[in-house]
Formats: sequence, structure tokens, C-alpha cells
Amino acid sequence: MDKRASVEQLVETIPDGATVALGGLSMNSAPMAYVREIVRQEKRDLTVVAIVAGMSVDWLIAGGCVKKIVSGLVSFEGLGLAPMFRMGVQSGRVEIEEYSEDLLICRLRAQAWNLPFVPTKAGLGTDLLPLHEQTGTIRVEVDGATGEHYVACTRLPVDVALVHAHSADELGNVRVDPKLIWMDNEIVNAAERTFVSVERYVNHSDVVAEPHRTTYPQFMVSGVALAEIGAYPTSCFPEYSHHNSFFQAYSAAASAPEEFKTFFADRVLGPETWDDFIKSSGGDEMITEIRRLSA
Amino acid sequence: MDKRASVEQLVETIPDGATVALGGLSMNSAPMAYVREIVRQEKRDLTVVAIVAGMSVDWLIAGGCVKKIVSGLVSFEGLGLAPMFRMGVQSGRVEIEEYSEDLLICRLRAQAWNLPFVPTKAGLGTDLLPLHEQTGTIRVEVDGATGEHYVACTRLPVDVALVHAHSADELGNVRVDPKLIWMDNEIVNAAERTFVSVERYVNHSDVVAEPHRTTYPQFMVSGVALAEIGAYPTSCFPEYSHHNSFFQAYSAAASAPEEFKTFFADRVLGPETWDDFIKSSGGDEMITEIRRLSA
Amino acid sequence: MTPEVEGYGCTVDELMVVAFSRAMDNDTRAFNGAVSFIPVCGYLLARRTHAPNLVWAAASIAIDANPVAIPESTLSDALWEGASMLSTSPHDFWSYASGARYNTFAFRGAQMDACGNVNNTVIGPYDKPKVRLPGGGGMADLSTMIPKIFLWNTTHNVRTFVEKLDFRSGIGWGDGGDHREQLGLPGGPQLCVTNLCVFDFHPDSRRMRVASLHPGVSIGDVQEATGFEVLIPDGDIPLTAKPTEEELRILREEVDPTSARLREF
Amino acid sequence: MTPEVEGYGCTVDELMVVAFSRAMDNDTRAFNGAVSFIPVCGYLLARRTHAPNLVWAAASIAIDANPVAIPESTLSDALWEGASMLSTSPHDFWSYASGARYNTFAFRGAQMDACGNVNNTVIGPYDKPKVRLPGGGGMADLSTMIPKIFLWNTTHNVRTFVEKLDFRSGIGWGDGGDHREQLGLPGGPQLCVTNLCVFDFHPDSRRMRVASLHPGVSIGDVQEATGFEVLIPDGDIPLTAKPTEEELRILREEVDPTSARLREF
Repeated sequence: MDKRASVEQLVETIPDGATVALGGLSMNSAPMAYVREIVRQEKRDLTVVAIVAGMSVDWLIAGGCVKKIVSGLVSFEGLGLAPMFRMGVQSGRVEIEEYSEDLLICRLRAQAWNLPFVPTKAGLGTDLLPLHEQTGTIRVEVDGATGEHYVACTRLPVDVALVHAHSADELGNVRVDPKLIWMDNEIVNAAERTFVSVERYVNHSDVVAEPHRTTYPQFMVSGVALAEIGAYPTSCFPEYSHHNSFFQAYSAAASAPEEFKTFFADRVLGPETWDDFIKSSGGDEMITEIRRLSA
Repeated sequence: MDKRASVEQLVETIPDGATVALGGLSMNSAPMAYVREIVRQEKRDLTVVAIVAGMSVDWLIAGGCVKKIVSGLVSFEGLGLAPMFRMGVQSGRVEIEEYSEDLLICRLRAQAWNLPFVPTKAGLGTDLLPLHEQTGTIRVEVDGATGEHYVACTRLPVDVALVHAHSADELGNVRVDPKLIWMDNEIVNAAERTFVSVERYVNHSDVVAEPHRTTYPQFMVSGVALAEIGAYPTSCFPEYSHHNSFFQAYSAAASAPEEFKTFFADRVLGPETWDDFIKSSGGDEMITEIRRLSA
Repeated sequence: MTPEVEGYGCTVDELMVVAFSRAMDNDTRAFNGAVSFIPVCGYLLARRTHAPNLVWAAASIAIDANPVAIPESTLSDALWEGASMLSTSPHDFWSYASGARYNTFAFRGAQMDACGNVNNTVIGPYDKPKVRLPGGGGMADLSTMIPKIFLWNTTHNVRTFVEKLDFRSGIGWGDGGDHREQLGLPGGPQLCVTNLCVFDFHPDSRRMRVASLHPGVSIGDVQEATGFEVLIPDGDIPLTAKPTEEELRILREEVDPTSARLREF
Repeated sequence: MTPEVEGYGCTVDELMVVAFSRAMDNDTRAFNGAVSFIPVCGYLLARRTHAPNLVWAAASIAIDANPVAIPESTLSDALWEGASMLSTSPHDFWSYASGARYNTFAFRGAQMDACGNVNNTVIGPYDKPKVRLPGGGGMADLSTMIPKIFLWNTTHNVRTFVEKLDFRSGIGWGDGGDHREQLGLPGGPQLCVTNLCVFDFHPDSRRMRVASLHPGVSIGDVQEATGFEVLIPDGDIPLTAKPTEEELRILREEVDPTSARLREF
């Protein structure tokens, strides 16, 4: 079955109100081509699951797509706070359901493994636990046999996982090259459907030539779409680095609401296709720069 | 710190009564050089943890080293039952603490993750659960929130993990090539100490050249020892296959106790070094054959 | 050699493979364990005939493998040829298995009971075994996780099909009725393909019921070879469907040219 | 630029790195998170001086990395150069972290309290934040698993060192005393290195106590910059030890030639 489609086609299948999990970590490997298209298609009321995120979540909030963020951390690291995330949460426009990395991973595993909960010692003694006392999504328990405290992390259902990778064949066998660095498999394993954006298509015979390098098997992947430099402005190890100047320009624009509106509409959403967006973000010269930084 | 030593030296550090976990699965990748040396050094009262095993466990029982087997399955697959395991358990000489694969993996994870238990649905409705009712190592629980049944798998402490791999550098960085196929990381993660036998040593610079291919970091490895064709007569994917005729000769000898005694003393334990054992098991001709079978 | 099947132009092993193959559909996502020649042949045959999208992970590892022949072990890496992925992480494997991404598993045992539970652990009392068998391996795991369970047995007799197992290594329909449901387990055994017949399971009691008889086998033969009461459907009991020439050709020439499946007989 | 340290021939950032480095021993097995320039410099300096066997996983991923310089992000893959392993499996990572294979972690936050608990989540009420911060990330995880916790802060003032956190994102000694022990958590915070002083923790109350003062800083300065009562040890309070010329040379020339650590000031 040919799983190839365009980013536009795949995003069209995501309904308003869906729970969407984003791959990548912080400044790295976020599925930005899908994220941009979600904003362009004006999806609404999404619950967005992102273990550790930054620009991806910020764009979705800027686009008004988000009802709730389920996350452990959203920032631009040393480049500052994620401005729309910060303002969205501060204003109460966006709800945040906050966990730590491991608590979120354990909830995703409970979902993937079809278990009522997965235990961890993460979060014990922190304020993350009272935060979820009412919903019970995570709860402190005491083991009957040893008296040890642990945190029971319940299932976290995910409708669609969006991840970026290096290559895929027509059947949807996906390779992260040279190996999976971030925790994308945790969301892929938990999700009903997974869409992958890839830097390039390869032939099925290339996949078969090195089957130990395949990261996701075709039956875990619902659709693949080509998006070159598809994680921009985040990185795609080891091929290209994140793009500092985009982050800086974005953060600078965010200090004035009107300026940001224009920046976001023109610079992020304006270009018709992902290729157009990459061209308008600096094109080959920019690509050369971010490739050099990662070499 | 140079972690290289001989198989003999490393086995000397294993005390009688230790809990020793064996890597590999069934006919594949068992740490046979260590196993043979344990028998030669006449270790006693070992508790042997092996998720799915065959010849490795059978040798240890033949050598009188084993007090208890903790396992999910011991056999020679299509080549029949593991004879010393079968007779040892039938006669009551060897105790068996039996689990399934996932129940055992979950116990190892509880140990590795320092959790009072790890839950799974594995084993529900089977006779494995009443088997452990008294010790409570695994127990059926009902989740308070959902009413779902699950099995709580408690910690399984392991003193020494023994695994076979393709290469290591002097610091003990280990590579399984092209990737880890079996579940050896589950025992490595749970064990106090890990000894690895390798087909070859490589320079540290080779490891650094492709760090994404390292399987175990040096700080998880207590010692490495060279043992060429070190998984014989089991396989070492993709380099060589298991050796059918050894399995057949072994099983044939096992049908008569005296014949087996001789076979085991002469053929298995007789040769002074591992290299001698490989030579006496067919040497280069045998090696050519098992390499060809796996190509 | 296995017996010829009267009038079918094939042997019993071939009939079993074809019966198994026909039970697979295009949404089957299966994997296999040790000594599983009949299911492996069945998956490969189904994929080459009516179920081209069938997913099969050789040895539970090599996804979409396409071996030129079946080797002497169904866990052997010789079976992994042509795979799209070596899926070796238990972490991911149990996710695929628990979420019904893999939806099909087949097992058998030294003993099977009317509800499709299986023993591969001991013959005789657990503490004083008459024969100590290998152990259940992953049976107890996968039988709780995978919704579509298929059983097979190449030696249908009163020692293998028993009223009461000496040990329940893997769960089928458990104690029958809604026992699996009560335990929160998905699906259950669908069919059991033997060298005499094909069983399905009564929808209420979840006990084995004859679905079809192999040519030359009577219902009396089946009952005589079975240690529990065999259920009989209303109406006529059909013959196990005849393999097509194309199925037999593909099985013999492409799937299993060395007849590795006979190792199970 | 950060201030010169009177008579030490170095700046405060350098003194902090050296103080951090000297707290590491040869059994340290550490890793780092985001914006962690002081610890990263400290691990690299310790490894090049008194702790050659120190293990450090750059960005928690690149074990035994040996970068020629420190890039603008301590999670950046530019930091991974020369590593022996890219250890990327969360499955294995949590094993290394839970079993004290990794035994050392350093974190800081927008707010820290007397018991070394840390807030990186919100300033103001959680539901109506004055400033919404990034969130705790892995702090709540690693602070419960790793026995040797080190804290640092480059902006020691009453807004960062507070009596009561607005949110506890990561646990230090918790409510103090034996709180960690009661929760079954290993170890706890060892030291907190700031731009004014080094704190250790009182062995009973587990509250911050001045262990050494940087040259030119008085105990009054520290108390004035701290929102909770600072404990004072019996006897004289030593000066934070003077870096050797060799330490400073290695830090400046080999570990961090581009002074990336100044990004924290």
C-alpha cells in the first residue's frame, strides 16, 4: 500500500479537537512542516502532547489552534522563553496540563502497552502530583509489599503522532539516520495514527538492503510526506542544525503584538508550500549555513 | 581504565551461590565461553537467570553448578529437549522458578528501574501465577481506578550478567553488530556487574568514529574478554550460525549417562582454552561451515 | 511423509497449511515463535495469494521477510531474508503486541484443552514432572495480548487433546464462556487446525467444535482422538476446503520448496 | 563580563566552574540538561585535572564526549563530539539513572529554596501566573533518582533564593530533615555553587549553610541576597578555594575557549 501523500493531504485528515502528539525535543527534530500546515488549515481546539518542545508548540498557539498543552517543558533554551506559549498560558487562553518528561513517557507507555498505569518514582515530592489529584491521571500509591511510594501514570490516548525523520519508502518504512535520538517512538507507540515527514524518499530496495536501520515499520505509519528541511527552524541531527536567526527574529517580533502578527502571517504562514517557506527563510544560503553548523 | 581480562580471570570473580544472568536467546548468542569456564572452575549453587535458553543452561546443569533456574523456556528448539535441564528438573536436583518472557523482563526492569514492581497483563489466567503465590515475586492485582487486572512483577536482583557481543574497546565500550537483536540489555541493566565476551577487540578510536553503534557504555561493563566464536555452538548473528552437529552429538550422547559423562568431560571441558575448544570442535572447517550458513 | 488426502492431490501437511492460510485476511499482522512451520508457511502462502498486505514478522523480528526457503528453525536468521526491518526492541515489540498492531499469533503445545488453552511446561505434576518440557516462553504473554489466536497441532490424539492440562502455559479461552473478557483480555482463539480436522469455538461455551473434517476422517475418528467431548455444529459438517492447484504450487515451489514443514510431523 | 575575583586572578564564572569541578570525584558519572554551562565546564575541567575517569554524557546522550569547544546550547549536538556512545534509548537511560549508574546531576531554577528544591514552572500562582516559565522538564524525574545532586545559580539574589517556591518543579531535600528518605529517594543535594558563595546543607535540617565565601563577599552580603535564613557553620567560614593556574589555563584554553559559560550571566 502506497502511504505517500502531501503534508496538506495528511493534515486534512486531522479533525478539530484531536489530540496531536509532536515529536522532537526542544530545539531538535520537531515536525514543523506538519505544524505549519495545521495552522494554515486553521485547526481548532487541539490537545497538543509534546514531551519537551519549543517552536512547534509556539506556532500552534500563535495560530489559535490549541485548547490544551500536555507537556513537560516548552522553551527556546538559551534563546529565551517561548513567547506565545508564555503569553497564552499567562492570559488563560491556553490550558496547560503539566508533567515531567518521565511522567509523560510513562503515561504514553501505559497507553501503548494497554496497562491501567505504569509506575515510576519520578515526581515524588514535587508539586506536579497535587496538580493532578482531581483528574487522577497520575497518582501517588504505596506498594503493599514494600511500603515504597511510587507514582501511577495512567493512559494518555493520542489520536495522531507527527514526527520528522530522514527517509521513508513508498510503503511507509521509516528510517531515522543514523538512529533515533529523541523519544519519538514513545508517541508513535501510543498513537492511533502516525504521520511522518521525511527529508527524502528512498526505494523499498534500499530499506531491504539494511533492515537493521529501519526505525518504524510500515504498519506503524499511516502516512508519509516529503518535506525537505522539514524540521526547520529546529535541527535534524546529523544533517542540519537549528537556525538561530529565525529564533531570534521570531522572539524579537513577539515583543510587539502587531509586529508579531505581521511576522507570523507573512514569514511563517505566507509561503504557499513548505518549499516556498524554506526559500523565503533563506533558501540555499540558509541551508548551507545550518548544514555547516551541524557538520 | 582498561577493562580487558581473560575469561578465566573474570569467572574467578564470580562467587559460589551468585545469581548469574545469561544473555542470548534459545539457539542464539549465548555467552558460551563464560559458561564453559564456570563449569571448569566448578562454581556451585548458582541461581541462573535466562529468559529463553538452551545449551548454556544445559552445560551449567551438566556441570553441577546450578541450584536454581529462573527462566521462561529451555530447549534446543526443533532439535529436541535440553537433556540435562529435563533430567535435572525431573529428578528434583535442580529447582526451577518459572516465568514467561515478559514476566521475567518485567522483573528485570523493576530491578533496573528501582521500582517495587512493573505491571503487565502477561500471564493472566495462566498457571504461572499460582506458582508464585507464596513468594509473591509476581502477583495479580486489580487497579483501583479501572478495575483492570494486571500482574505486578517484583525486582529480580542479578549479581552478574554474562553476554556475548561482537567487539569492545579497551575501556569496555561494547558493540553488538549491526544492532542488539536479543534482549541482553534487560539483564545488563538489572545486573550489579556485567562481563562481556567479544569476537574481537577494536581501538577506542573505532568506537568514537561511530558512536551511534555502541550498544553498552563502558560504565555498564565491568570486564571484557576475548572469545572468538565465543557463542559456539549457538549463533552470533550475522557472523555465524549455530552448529547443528554439535547439538545433535550432544543430544545423542545424553541418551546414555556414561557416554554423556565422557562426551562432556572430553569434548566440552577437556580443551584447556576456549581456542582449544573451538579447534577441537572442528576448527577452521567448522568455522567456515557456520559462517557460510549465516551468510 | 505425511498421508495423502483422498482426492485432494495433496498431503495432510499441505492441507493444514492451506486451511491455516485461508483463515488469514488482508489485515493480518502476525509474527511467529519457535517450531512454527505450519503458521509460517500459512502466512507466506496467504501473502502470495489472497492477502497481499498481510504483515509477518519472521521470528517476531524480521518484518515483511521474504525468505527463498524455510530453514530448519523458525527462529533462524535464515528466515529473515528480504525483511524491511529487524525490529528487535522488546520495548517496541510489546507496544506493537499490546495495541493490536500485531493482531495475530499462533501457538500449540504438548497438550491442548477444549477451550484452546495450551501446556508446554510439564507432563505430570509440576513438582514431580513425568516429563519436563521446555516451558511456555512467550505463550503466557502473547496469549493475553493478541486478539486473534490460532492453534494448530500435527499430532491429534488423546495425549495432546486432553480434558485437563497438567499446566496452563498459555491461555486460550481460559475457563470458557466470558473468562477472557472478565480478565480484560482481547479476542481469543479463532481456529485450531489439526491433522484430522479444523475446530472453531462455540460462541457461548468457547469450547472446540468441529468446523470441518479433512477428507477420509469421520466425526467418530475425531472424537476418538480427542480427550474431551467434541462439539458438533448444527447441520452438515463440511469437508475442509480443497486447496487449489495454485495454492499447492506456490506452497511447494515458492514458500517451502525444501518441505521444512515436515519437521513438525 | 562577570566581575573579577579579588586576588584570585580570575572572574566569578571561572571561580564557580572551579568550585563545581573540585566537588566532582573520580567516580562521578554525570550528564547534563539544557542551559547548563557551569556544570558542563565543571565536568570537563574535573576530567582534565583530578578526575580522569569521570563519566559525562553530553546532553544526557553523548557519553564521554570531548568537544573542542562548548557551543551556544548544552543540548546541541555540537557538544557530542568525540563521544564513545550516543545513548538515546529512554528505556536504557532511565535504567542508568535509576540504578545510580549515573550518580550525579546538576540543576538550577528561577527560584530555589533553603532545602535545595527548585522552581522552573511559574512565578506567581500556578493558575494565574505572573510569569509562565518553561516547566520542569526532567527535573522532577532526575531529582528523585540521582543520589548526588548539585545546584548552581549565577544570579544570587532574593528573587532567586526564596523562602517559599511558587512551584516545586524538582525536589532537593524536600521539606528538609528525612523527607527524601521517607519518600524512598536516594541521596540529595550536596552543594549549591552561586556567584557569591558555596552552600552545603546542614546534616540534620538539610537547609543551606554557607560552606565558603567568594573573596570580597561577606556573610552579610550573602544573607542580604538570600530570601531565607542562611545557616552559618561553627568556626571560621573559609574562602572558596583559589583556582590553580593550571585549572584556569585548562578552562580558558581547552574546556571553554569561547567563554560559552558567560551565557549564564
